[in-house]
Amino acid sequence: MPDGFIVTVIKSLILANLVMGVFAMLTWAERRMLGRFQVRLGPNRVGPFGLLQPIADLLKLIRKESLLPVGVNPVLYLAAPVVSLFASLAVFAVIPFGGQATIPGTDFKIFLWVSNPSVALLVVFALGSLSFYGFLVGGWSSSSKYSLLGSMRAVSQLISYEVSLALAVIGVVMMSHSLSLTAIVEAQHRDGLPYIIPQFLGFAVYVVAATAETNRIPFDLPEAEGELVAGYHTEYGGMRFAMFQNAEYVALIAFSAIASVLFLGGYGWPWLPGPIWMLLEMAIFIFVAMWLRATLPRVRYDKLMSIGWKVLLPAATLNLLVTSVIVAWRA
Amino acid sequence: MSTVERPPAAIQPLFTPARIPPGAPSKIDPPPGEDLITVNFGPVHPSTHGVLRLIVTIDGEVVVGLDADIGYVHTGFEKNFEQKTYWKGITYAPRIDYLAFFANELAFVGAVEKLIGLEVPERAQWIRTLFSELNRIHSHLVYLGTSAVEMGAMSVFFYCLRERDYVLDLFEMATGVRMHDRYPQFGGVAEDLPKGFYEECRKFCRMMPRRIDEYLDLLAGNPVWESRYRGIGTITPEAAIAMGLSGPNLRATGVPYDLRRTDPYLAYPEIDFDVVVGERGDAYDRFLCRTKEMYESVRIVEQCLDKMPSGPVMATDRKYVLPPRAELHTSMESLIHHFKLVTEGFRVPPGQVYYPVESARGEFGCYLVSDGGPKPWRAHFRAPSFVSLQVTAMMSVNRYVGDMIVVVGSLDGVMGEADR
Amino acid sequence: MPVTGTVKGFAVTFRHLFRKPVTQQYPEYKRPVYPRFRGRHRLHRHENGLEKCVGCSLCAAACPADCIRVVAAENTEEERYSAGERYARIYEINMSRCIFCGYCEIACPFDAITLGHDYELAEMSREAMVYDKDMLLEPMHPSRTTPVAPRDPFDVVEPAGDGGAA
Amino acid sequence: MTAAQLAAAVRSAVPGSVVGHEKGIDMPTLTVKPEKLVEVCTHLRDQQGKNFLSAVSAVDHLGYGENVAGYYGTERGRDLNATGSWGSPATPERPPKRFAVRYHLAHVGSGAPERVRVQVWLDDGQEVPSVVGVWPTADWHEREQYDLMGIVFAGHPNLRRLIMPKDWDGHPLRKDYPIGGEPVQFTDAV
Amino acid sequence: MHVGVEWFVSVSAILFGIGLYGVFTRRSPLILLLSVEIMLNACNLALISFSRYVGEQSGQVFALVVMAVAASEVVVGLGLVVAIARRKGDLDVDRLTGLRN
Amino acid sequence: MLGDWAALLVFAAIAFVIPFSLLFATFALATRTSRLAGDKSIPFESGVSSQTFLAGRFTVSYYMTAMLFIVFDIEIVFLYPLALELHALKWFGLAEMVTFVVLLVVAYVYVWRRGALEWR
Amino acid sequence: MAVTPVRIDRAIRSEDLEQYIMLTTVEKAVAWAQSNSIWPAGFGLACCAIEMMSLPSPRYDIARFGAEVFRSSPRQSDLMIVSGRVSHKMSAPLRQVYDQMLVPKWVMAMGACSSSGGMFANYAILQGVDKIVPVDVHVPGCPPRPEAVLDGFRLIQRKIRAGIPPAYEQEKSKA
Amino acid sequence: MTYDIVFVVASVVAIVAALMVVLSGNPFISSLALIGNLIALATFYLLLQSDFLAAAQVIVYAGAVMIMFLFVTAYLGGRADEPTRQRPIWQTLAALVAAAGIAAEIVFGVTRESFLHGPVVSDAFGAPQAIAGRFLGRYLLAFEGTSLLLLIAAVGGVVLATRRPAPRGADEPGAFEVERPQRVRSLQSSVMQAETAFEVVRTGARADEKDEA
Ligand code: SF4
Ligand code: SF4
Ligand code: SF4
Repeated sequence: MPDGFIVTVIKSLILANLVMGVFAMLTWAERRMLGRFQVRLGPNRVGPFGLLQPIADLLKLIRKESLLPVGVNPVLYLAAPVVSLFASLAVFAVIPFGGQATIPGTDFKIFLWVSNPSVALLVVFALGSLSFYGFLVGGWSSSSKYSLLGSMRAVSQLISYEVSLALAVIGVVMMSHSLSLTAIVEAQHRDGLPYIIPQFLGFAVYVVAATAETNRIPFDLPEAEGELVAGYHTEYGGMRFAMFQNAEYVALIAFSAIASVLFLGGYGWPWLPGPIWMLLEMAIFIFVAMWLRATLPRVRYDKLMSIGWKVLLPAATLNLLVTSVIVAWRA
Repeated sequence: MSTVERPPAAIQPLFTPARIPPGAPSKIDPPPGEDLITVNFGPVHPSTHGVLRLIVTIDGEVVVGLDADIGYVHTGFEKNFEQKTYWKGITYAPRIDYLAFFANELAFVGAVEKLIGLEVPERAQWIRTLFSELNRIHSHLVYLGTSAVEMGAMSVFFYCLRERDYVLDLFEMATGVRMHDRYPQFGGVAEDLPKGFYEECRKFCRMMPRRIDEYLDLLAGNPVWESRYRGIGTITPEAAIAMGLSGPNLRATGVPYDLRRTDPYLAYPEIDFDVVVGERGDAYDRFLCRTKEMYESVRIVEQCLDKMPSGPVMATDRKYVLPPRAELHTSMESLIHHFKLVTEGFRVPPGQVYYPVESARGEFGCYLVSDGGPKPWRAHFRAPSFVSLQVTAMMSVNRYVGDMIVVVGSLDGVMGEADR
Repeated sequence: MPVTGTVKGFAVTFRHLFRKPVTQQYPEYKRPVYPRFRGRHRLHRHENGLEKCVGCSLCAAACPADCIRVVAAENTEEERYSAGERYARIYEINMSRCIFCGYCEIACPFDAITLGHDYELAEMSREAMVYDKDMLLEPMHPSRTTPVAPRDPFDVVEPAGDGGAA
Repeated sequence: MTAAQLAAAVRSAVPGSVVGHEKGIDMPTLTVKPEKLVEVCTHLRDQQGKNFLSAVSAVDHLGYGENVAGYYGTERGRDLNATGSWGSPATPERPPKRFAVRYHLAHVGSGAPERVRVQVWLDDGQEVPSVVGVWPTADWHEREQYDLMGIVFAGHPNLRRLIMPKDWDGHPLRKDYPIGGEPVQFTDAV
Repeated sequence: MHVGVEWFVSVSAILFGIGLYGVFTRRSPLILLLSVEIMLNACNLALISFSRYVGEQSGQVFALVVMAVAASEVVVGLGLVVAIARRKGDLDVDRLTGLRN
Repeated sequence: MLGDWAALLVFAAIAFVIPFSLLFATFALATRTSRLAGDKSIPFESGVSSQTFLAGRFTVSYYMTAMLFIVFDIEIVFLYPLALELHALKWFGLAEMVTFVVLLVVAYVYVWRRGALEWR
Repeated sequence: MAVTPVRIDRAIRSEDLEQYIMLTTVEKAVAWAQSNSIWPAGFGLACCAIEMMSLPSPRYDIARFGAEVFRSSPRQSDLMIVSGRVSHKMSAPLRQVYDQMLVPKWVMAMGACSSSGGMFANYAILQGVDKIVPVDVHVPGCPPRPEAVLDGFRLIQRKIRAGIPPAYEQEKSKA
Repeated sequence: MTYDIVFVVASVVAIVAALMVVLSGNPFISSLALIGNLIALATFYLLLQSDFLAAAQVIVYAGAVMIMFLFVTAYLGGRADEPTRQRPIWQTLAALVAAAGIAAEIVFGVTRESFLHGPVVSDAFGAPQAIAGRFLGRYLLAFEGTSLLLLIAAVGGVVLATRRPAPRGADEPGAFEVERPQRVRSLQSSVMQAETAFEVVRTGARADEKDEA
């Protein structure tokens, strides 16, 4: 533990709760933003500017009845939301929000990340793999047709885009010679340019795949309301349903953070503190996600799959080959 | 498995009358002997446009069998019409197809007027024309909004509803309510247009085309939208006619059949407008037809404003028309007339009549039988959505579940009208 | 061109980001209804305080929803309610059935009943929506009245060049 | 084409089919024998260009023109069809040829619709051949009339209730079917 | 640090035994495959333990290859299961004799 | 010994505790109702569900997707080390990588041609 | 069904609701949250459904009250807006969907038809949805204009804040 | 200390999960249990300082292989469950004895000799770079073989899963392919094109033909 046990625990607690707080704010922000996109106001009554809306939602959701529909497997049914939220939340352990920082007023130095394993990028993907089970198990154990269809759809979609996602970032790995996220940030500043420029193809693939991975429009097929009512979480109500939503939003934050780290140079820019840079960069991605949601219709399922397999995968492979030639040539 | 993309784009079984499969076209059974999943879409489902129930057999993501069940908002209109006097019947009519409410009233009022041979003053005709076009815009806006939100394009929904409110403002201004207005009365319209209506309506006409441009920018140019709609639910002109489609659903196949043109009523003969037709008869053409029809409707509204003649808005035949309010206090005769018309209603000569109008969804016909009494003996409505929803099965089977949603949406069925 | 098409769509939503929301803050700001709007019914009195209604039941006969009930009684010298011979001893409207068509208003030859402009009629029980004569003679509770004004339907001024603001 | 011309044309094509014709307020009306209905319709579709079936309307003429209490007429006589009545006090004798089924046809194409009405008269319980084979759109039209009026369309491929629930009793649009509902609620029972 | 490599190997052996038991007793081809997976994983664990013991990465490389092999085996095995299911509908390994045709 | 992994473990523990406590809250704080009225616990199916639904059969496309995913996932796992060392291995590494990718492309093209990428 | 004579209980008309607040602090907080986060399940049936659709529309924007989340699964929604005429055929699905909602839940009968059958006193229409589900708020109108529905919505909010239990509780205690 | 605790927890999880795999009758549960086992194994790999392998383990097994298992279980539906007919008891017993024997022997073997722990290794021990070095050095053949193997697996999987079922008798249960008419795009499109490319409807008689009728 680079910072010692106590500091790590404190850092983890702060980070985890911060993420949950940001999630809450994000639901509010998204509702407000969508409102503005749609020439209306959005939540503005609960607290100043409607800021307390997430709290009201939370309180209400917790007070909802807890029900096990008949025919469900209770353990699996209850475990599913926990697993999805866990998997998306745990990713934040490896995301660096800054380098080493000194706590103001003291000369106590801490790292602005919880953990920095050498295979951090793989950890991200490994945790991503775990999140599949939340959806799959949730839909499976609900004993409802919509849920089951929704969960099969969700997982197929996720695994299809996971491939492209992982291939898209290989270019970054090649250029930075590292799987550690801090090392990648440093490599970008060592090379003097964010990898969005040399890796624009990879970046494009990443953005599309990440949109699909977070189940956002235009790829929100698993819960396509028009078709499957609410998809894999049709049978979940109250807080359990909210945990799925929560997982999705947290994944959105996580994917934005990773995109900032991999392609925009993360925290390493001058003038502002690292975390601020990270937040700014993440905000761009989140805004784009909202903008997409406000504009695009959803694609059809087979189109979704063929975009994943027939467009993104070749594109990512192309990116991989080109980058490898460049890297080998420059070396 | 062959490499033909399945279901291929722009391919649909060709249903000419001869080629429509024997048996009931509205129900397609799944292949026998298969252990397939049957899922109910509806009646409580976000995208079955109300309470259509589709009993769908799916094989993976593909619909292999479909049976539609309607009647979940069956309201007994036709029985109620038989029970109420003609005058009260006007208030029932708009509730049949609640999006094209004005067209329904027109059909009923027109049928009764035809039965009794009542002449409608010119100005009333123009006012009716004006409102039936505003109503068409309203209906198409709701269609566009709902079908967009089904596809996840939320903003369009909100923009459409914003404009819909402007249309309904005009309705409220002139008729007193936003939706079910009972504005056309036998012999004319209930009241003359209010002061300030022209300006508001002109403002609306100036604004609306730009807004339609925006919808088209958002949807028509969007490749995702196009891929969802192109080639889905294709139907040939022959099949469309054989299946009784009308309105934009039929026009999207290229048949320029529009009662406003072919069988003109109201002031349409004197109005210059284009009948929008599609080419391929798929969902995309239906969408485009409706959207572009809104441009035409705005044109018609403008012409109505320009050419609106002056004069009375109500016929003067005291046998059928309530006397003017002012007369009630002065003329005893009028008061007695009033009394009689309100309590008993007027008697309509025996006979039968079928009176179609072009509602936003197609040929909306009112068939009335009178036995000479003050109440219709039988009222029957030809509801375009009722007819067009029959093709859901033909259009959806062998396609993806997502396409089925598109098909249902693009047929623009209004369940109130289908079930009556 | 698919790309320009998509970009156009994004531009439209982006543009709307800077338009003023058309939302009306309902409970605080009630959008005035048009003068012709048909809302809650009112029974009227003459200036001298007598009820205009004479209990002729024309309104009940005209009502498509059959939601008016009038039971008439003779006015006596001691108890005079209306100007005419008879008055409505019971006059009730079941608001939960009413469709606000205004036929009663048309039917009434004495202008005794009109449809006002108040629409905030929600109640927690069905029984509470049966309005008796006293309630109909009273105006709406002040917290639930509605402003009326002949005014512009376009509350939001269209941005210049958008064609709306002429 | 006037009603007479049309009737003549149909007569010559399908002998013994047309039993009457009239000009009608709105469109020519041909009265046809039920047995010949499909032939007449096929002829009208193929030779007369009536390719479009607008509507199939069945009418119950029980008590038509008799001023029978309960069917129409005085305000006091409406036992059966008064709101809230679920019972049937008395029904008039069932007349012969009680039902009429009317088909509204049109030509859809370039010009005017040139509508035609074809009607058949039916006894209670008599079947009428289905025209689904002529115009597939008749599918739901006929199912609806079967459901609400109880007319049996012989040869219909899928004649089930369409609108009312599957286990519903009776055919609501018949004249001897009560209107139902319940009286409007006021402060006391009416 | 008290846990030596032998502990890892012991756990690996136990897992291998459990997998073996599954292979012997279960009749559902899916669970059969799962048991095989357990055994392969047990081998992997042993490989990696020894690799750590020796301090040389060859064992890890082997384990990686084993993983790929296992995955391929699953692909083909499950492909077989699907194919059988499509043809015969009977999924009982004891009665899977008709695969020769 | 475990270094960063221990920190990860700590965070993971917290990341687990949060959803778990939320789940617990759904039991502890939920509104209780005494009756399980009518169809309450039947899964939702547009208002006309009659019984629970046991997992039925699904299309083989899902299997195909998963299969392809395995193949490509392993490819990725093999490619990552290679990608890391590419700058050191230079042309040899490149050649290896290209061979590896090309073999997969062959598989990919085959699969595409077989129609396994078509969703049905 | 004959209507039994009822003494109309007008004790709680909506304008004097505010005097009924009877909650502890915790309950107040929960009531505050519940009233500010009502996710409606649109039960759109007929004309009224179209006006219900304009609740989230830009002009009326029910989102301001935190209620724009129209969830289509009954498990996730708190308020069922029965908007339109309920036929007998529809009443079974209606009840089932109501049952499937998780408590606390509220029902709004929007429009004349769902409140009482409206103008359709006939064989097909259920004469008031309160015959099969306990209704919290009736909104008259045909269709009620969106402001009127918002008024009904605010009535539900005020009802929650006043501590009046949802209608199904009252029904239970009556029985 | 932490190390030991983690080890004990992981081994308990691994063994219990493995037992659940072989003892549960429901393949879905078995698969999920195996995931638990795999994650425990990944923890072992971490303890053995093989970081890369731990991550690869989760990605490949938990992420891909088990998903495939679950999908096939879903695909098979109810038929995936264990057949009810049991094997003879002696078979079970024999399996138990054999399995326990092998396990015991190894455990006995390895614990008798004291292996202790290996040499102290640097952090780079389990790093992917090292593995890449090995792979492209000594084990190049294995590397190439793996890619070939993947190719074969992909091909084989597709072949197996898409092979058309043998024609079946009418009473034979459980075929999957639904025969649907395959249409050729070009022909249909051209027919469509021809049928829709006109102004007015040609169905029925034209005005001029009607007079002859
Ligand atoms: S407005 Fe219409 S429905 Fe209402 S009471 Fe008057 S007449 Fe009856
Ligand atoms: S309100 Fe008018 S119509 Fe009605 S009873 Fe009174 S006077 Fe007669
Ligand atoms: S109350 Fe009126 S608007 Fe609402 S559903 Fe009934 S008839 Fe339609």
